Amino acid sequence: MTGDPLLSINNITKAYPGVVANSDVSFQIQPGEVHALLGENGAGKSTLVKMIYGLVRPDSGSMTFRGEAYAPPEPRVARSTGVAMVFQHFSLFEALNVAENIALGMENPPPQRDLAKRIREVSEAYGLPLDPDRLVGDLSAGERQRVEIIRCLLQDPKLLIMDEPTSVLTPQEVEILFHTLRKLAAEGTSILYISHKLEEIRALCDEATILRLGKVVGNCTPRDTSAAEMAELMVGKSLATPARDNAELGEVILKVAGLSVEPSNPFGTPLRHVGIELRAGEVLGIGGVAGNGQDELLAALSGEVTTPPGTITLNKTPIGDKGPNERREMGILCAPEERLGHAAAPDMSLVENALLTARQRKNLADSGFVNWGATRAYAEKVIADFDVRTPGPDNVARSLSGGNLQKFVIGREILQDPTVLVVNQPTWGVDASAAADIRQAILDLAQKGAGVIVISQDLDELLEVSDNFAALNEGRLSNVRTTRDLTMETIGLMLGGAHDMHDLDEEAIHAEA
Amino acid sequence: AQDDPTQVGFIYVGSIGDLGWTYEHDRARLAVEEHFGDAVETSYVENVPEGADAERVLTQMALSGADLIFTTSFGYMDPTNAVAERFPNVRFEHATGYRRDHPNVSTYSARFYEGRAVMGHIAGHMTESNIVGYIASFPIPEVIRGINSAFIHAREVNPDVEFRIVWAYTWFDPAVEADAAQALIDQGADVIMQHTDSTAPMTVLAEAGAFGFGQASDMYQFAPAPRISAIIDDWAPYYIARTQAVMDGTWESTDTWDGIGPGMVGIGEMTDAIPEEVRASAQALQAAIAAGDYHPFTGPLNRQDGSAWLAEGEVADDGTLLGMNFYVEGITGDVPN
Amino acid sequence: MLRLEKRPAPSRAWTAATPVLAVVLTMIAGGIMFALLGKNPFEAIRIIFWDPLFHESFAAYSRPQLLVKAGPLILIAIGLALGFRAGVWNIGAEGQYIMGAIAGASFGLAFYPSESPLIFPGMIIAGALGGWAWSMIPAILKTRFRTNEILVSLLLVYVAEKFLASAATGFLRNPEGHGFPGSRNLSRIESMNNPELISGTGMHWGIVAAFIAVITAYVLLNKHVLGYQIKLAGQAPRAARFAGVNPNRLIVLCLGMSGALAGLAGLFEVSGPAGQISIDFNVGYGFTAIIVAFLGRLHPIGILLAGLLMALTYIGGELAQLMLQIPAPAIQAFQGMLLFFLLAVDVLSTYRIRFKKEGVA
Amino acid sequence: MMGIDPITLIVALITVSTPVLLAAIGELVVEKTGVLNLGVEGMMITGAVMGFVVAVNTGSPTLGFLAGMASGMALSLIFGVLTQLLLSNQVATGLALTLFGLGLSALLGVGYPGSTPPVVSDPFPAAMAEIPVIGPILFGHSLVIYLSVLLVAAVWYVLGYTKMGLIIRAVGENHDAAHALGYKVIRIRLMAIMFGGACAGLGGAFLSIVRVQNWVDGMTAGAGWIALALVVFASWKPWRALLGAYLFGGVTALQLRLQAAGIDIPVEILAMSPYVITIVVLVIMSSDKSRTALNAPAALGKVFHATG
Ligand SMILES: Nc1ncnc2c1ncn2[C@@H]1O[C@H](COP(=O)(O)OP(=O)(O)OP(=O)(O)O)[C@@H](O)[C@H]1O
Ligand SMILES: Nc1ncnc2c1ncn2[C@@H]1O[C@H](COP(=O)(O)OP(=O)(O)OP(=O)(O)O)[C@@H](O)[C@H]1O
Ligand SMILES: [Mg+2]
Ligand SMILES: [Mg+2]
Repeated sequence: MTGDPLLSINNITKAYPGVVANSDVSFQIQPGEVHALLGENGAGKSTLVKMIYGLVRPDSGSMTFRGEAYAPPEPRVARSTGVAMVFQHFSLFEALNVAENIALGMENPPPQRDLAKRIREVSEAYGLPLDPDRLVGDLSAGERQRVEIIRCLLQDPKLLIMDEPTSVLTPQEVEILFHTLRKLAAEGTSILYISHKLEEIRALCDEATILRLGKVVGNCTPRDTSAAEMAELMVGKSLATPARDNAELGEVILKVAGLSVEPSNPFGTPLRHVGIELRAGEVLGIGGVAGNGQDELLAALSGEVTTPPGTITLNKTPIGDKGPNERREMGILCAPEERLGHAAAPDMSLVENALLTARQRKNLADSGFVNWGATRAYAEKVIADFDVRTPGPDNVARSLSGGNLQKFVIGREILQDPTVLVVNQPTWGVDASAAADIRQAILDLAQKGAGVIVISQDLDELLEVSDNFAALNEGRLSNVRTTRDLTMETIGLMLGGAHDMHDLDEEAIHAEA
Repeated sequence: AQDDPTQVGFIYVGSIGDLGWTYEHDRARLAVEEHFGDAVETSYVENVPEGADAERVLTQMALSGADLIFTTSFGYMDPTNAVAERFPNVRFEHATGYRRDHPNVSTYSARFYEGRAVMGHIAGHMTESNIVGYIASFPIPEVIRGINSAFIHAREVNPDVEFRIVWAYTWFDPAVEADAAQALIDQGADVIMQHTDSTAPMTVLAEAGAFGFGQASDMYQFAPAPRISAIIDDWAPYYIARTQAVMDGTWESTDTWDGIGPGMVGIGEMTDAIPEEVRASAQALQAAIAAGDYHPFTGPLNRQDGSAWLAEGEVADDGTLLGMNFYVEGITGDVPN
Repeated sequence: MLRLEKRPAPSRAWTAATPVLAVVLTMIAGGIMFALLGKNPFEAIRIIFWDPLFHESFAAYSRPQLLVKAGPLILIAIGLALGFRAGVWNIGAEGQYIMGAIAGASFGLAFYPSESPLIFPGMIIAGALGGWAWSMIPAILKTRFRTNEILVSLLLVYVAEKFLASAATGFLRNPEGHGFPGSRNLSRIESMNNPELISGTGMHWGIVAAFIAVITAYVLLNKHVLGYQIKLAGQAPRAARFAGVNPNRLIVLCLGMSGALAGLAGLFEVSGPAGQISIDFNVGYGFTAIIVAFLGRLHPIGILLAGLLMALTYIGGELAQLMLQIPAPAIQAFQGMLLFFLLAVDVLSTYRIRFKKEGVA
Repeated sequence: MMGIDPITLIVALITVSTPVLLAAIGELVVEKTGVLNLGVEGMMITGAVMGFVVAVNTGSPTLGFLAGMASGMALSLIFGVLTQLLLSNQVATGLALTLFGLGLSALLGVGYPGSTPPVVSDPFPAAMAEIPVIGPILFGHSLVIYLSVLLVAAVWYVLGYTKMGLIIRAVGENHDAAHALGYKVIRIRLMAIMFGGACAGLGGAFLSIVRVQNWVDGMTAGAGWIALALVVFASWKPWRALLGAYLFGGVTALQLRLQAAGIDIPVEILAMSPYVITIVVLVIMSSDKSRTALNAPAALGKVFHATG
């Protein structure tokens, strides 16, 4: 590359106790360039961008921005220099409205009324419609991300950092986002883009820097590199695509009929007349944008929310009124989306977290007294069988990286031999190799005759693992379709709410894309 | 050994800065120190809750070598007797109680109702609205006795007088007492008597231009008005006498219930805000009581329900007075419970 | 610059060392305060921390008194800690303590002058039920109407205090008490007495109950599913629901347990050390127990030690008043300092202090 | 109601409520930043004693009020340092602060009980207070009472309509996100804690200098706890805190008047009524299924420790 780089990073090192998050990292970003940062979970991507944004200070090394020494002591300085960032974990305030959330991320926000007007203008201009007066808690994940992005755009950034922005978006939303980003890049804004979705990177990015264990291990031009090659660079070995023998589907084991649920929290979505028939050996994929009832569906299936008995039947036994533990005994196991705080207790050890769901089926308690020996043994088995990288079962859940905790959660359920497994977002934010492992484990389980429901927003994932597919939209479930007949576009429409494929308007599809 | 100073201990239920009950006992303790000089050493523990804590503190006091211990709250009655049993060589003086289970326990109390008779007399004269407010603490005989005594002598000089009573359910809570005073004033009272210990009502009275009386201590800082006189606890003479008795080896278990005469109940200076002739008649009443010529509960007196209590010229016996739980005729409202 | 760095796991060494460090720091700060008040600081510190345990003429008496004073604190704090662990904030133990005492005493006195040996056991049950019932008010309001339990339990303390005054001057008043407020002295009635079990040890049934509570809570929290669920609900409510814990049941259970234990403490106190229901029967055990619970890190053994330490400062503080004429408020401020230091140095067990140069950048 | 004059009742309830209201409005701001300081009682009583001592010695009530605020603030700083810098548990630290404040205040106030503070002059001429009905209600109070209402309005305005208020709410809602956006969570919380301390101290000083005009040990007698209860009662809304304080003060003042008027309701029931009525109103409010819960600061009482 020629010309002066916008940002150059020179020999940055940052160590945390026990781990060097970034070691001697150097690379450059040109004006108007979309630059990808790749690496496994824990490779040091987030740490690096937090240093650029002034949230974390490097131990050594230096940065220059537009040729000048750049060492932001706090985000304020970074923002006024022209750096904006969309965080991996949203930095939003649920109880505040959109305009307030945006004002909080600006140096000198205009008065609320003017701000609301500007939000409308900018969001229209970039095709990201947003109502400034809505509470963020009421927004879907995609809309929340718009808030983050608009917050950045209102400041005319020179460099926009995006840490895993697409993990919660539908294909349409990803398309819209990419459209926006390309427009920005064309206007001269540089973008530093982190994602585990390699195809996206290929579609969007001009350059890529690859990190492994905190070190730069390579560069590539994504357009000219295959996803497999990039994955190999990241992991240091080649990845196998999950697969299974084509299996015969068995009897219907789980039947959901006329399931309607009112949400328990003010920000929830009600479920409306959901019906599902799941057969032994089947993987049913349920797609949909976050916030369309996924959490509620999982809660209704897990027993966290109870419904009239007949709405859910397992092997012809009505179970709608049964609690989570009774259902576990009967063979329905679940893995919720939120790893920390829902599927696992953050400050409890893996041993204690093993007890969380495995008490009944693994007989970990005797007349109320916990058999800690057996519980530990089970936790160790999950760790070993699912290649969970952690120093040992006594480490707290919080100390694991997202991917590893996800493997633990999935493993904890799968090793209990469920009749039915329901997983929500099994690979959210998980790196490519761990994601492949998790998908393979799901397929293996189905192969053994269990029914699996995979709820996900990642359509590639659903297409890869599921036999049948349905879309969840505003609490309603579409008809079930066989996966192999589906194209990305038809799925996109199902997600958008066009339940009946015959009503499909070809023009609209192209207009959307 | 003989030369060792006599050790006198005091246990207080409140803090010595409360300017009320405990403060007056501590003033008397200081008077003992003053009076005897090096011959006596005193010590005290304040803010001791009644019950188990009191028993422990008393034991520690006894263990530390006290010769005489004053336990200055009614709630110390059982702990005092319990500890007295274990330390027969230590003398105990319990204020306001009635149990003397052991020969080393005495009880003492003051006939505050004598003072209240005088205050009631003044109040009856002073009120123009004919409404006298009364801030009462808890519905116990001591307080009810005071209400009755004050009422009888107010009615005596002013047949139209009415008493309005507010039960504060506290001995000492300045904010509540001030609110109660304000409430009474808002209800038309222009003279207020209090049987709670803080000076807070005085401030309210000052603002409202109403009159009141010092309670427990003189509250002279509010004279000449709103404080027009006071009932003062004066324990010093008794404490000095009892300490002397221990030193002389003449101490015996006794039951003392003293009033204006022996000086245990003091009447604070009547200020010029009281008309001359009222002052004179009040002082005459005080003198008569002090001399033993007049008993504030002298018949004819009826109970609140109209039934006869004391016949003409009959004087209430101490037993009835000690357990008094009824109003006399003319007071409206019920004694709580 | 000083920085705090979270330890991967709490340091056991520091967990043991911090209380000692805190006590030393308190001695220094408190010593300065005593010196300012014109008292000999060394003597004051010795009297507070040493004499109750080792003084030749006091120790034999005050050592068992430590148990008497700590007993109710520990009993209440154990119950509170279970709730706090589950995220159920009962700060009205004082009220439950009062109601337990009133219920227990009422039960016993209702049978006066019967000498049946069943009366005292019946009083124990009545005491626990009294505290339990009072704690059910915030529990039901919370589960039914989502009313904040902190607020309700706190306000109910004041209601209980008024009720106590009314009981002492009304329906429980000793008919032979010459009209004075206060009930009969239960500890002087054979069938209602909570006796000292081994003479000279201070060991009454309340202390026994406190030890049983410590052990039970320890087993519950470490070995039992219920204890696991309590911890889970406190740390991650959603995960607890996922694990099949019914939050409303847990609220009722935790408030009920803490209420019953506070009620028990009240009953044992009224039938033993305090002896009777009186207007000022409650002396703040319910509030002090909250501090004890936290000082003990919500851990049963920690609570046991914290309760004893609190008791030591009370008894030592009384001795300091008695022997050095240190005013009671100074002792109270001294206790406050001790708590501050205990809380402040706790940081060392979960965090490491790092000296760092200002960021290089 | 027989014989109860509504005007004097209203005047009384305003005075009765003001110390609690001041403390509550300060605590409200503290809690809005996500910090739970249970030490209100300790700060109030320290403010009461220092305010009184300074007012008596200087003869200036204004200096007294300032001293009350300063001492409340100083005490709150102990809490701030412990909880924000040393990450101690907020509940326990707050309780310890109360214990410490009660002891300290009694020490500082030795020799002052019985002293008379200087008279606080009212801002409006006495003639205005004599206007029938509205006169005593609107014009008959000391300056601090008007200040307390102004403070409620100011807090309402700042929290709801300014950037500073937005930041305060954000910090209390999600401290990690606020930190990620570059806000100094700890600094903001320390400021709020000190503001809360100043308000509690002022409330205490008002109690000793104006309402009771006296200093005695333990004179706040639980007012700090009522202030804490009011914040929750108000579901963290300033005007509701005012309403709650006046309601509580109103029932307190009313029950005394009912007794004084000789109304035939058992005294114990009347004495319990302010607490019971507060609970009942609270139940009615919280069973309303609207989103009042949203107003509760989500990070309340949680420990914040920035990594990195
Ligand atoms: N605040 C912290 N304290 C201690 N260690 C940390 C901290 N933040 C990150 N680390 C460690 O630094 C390393 C890099 O973390 P980082 O968050 O940068 O990874 P990442 O590449 O963003 O991973 P992911 O793909 O999961 O987001 C990890 O080993 C992590 O454990
Ligand atoms: N305070 C901390 N101390 C130690 N490790 C930390 C700390 N904060 C974060 N980490 C580690 O940093 C790593 C990355 O954290 P990060 O916040 O980027 O999310 P993550 O756990 O990787 O989740 P996700 O899978 O959603 O990306 C994790 O391995 C986590 O263990
Ligand atoms: Mg990351
Ligand atoms: Mg991550």
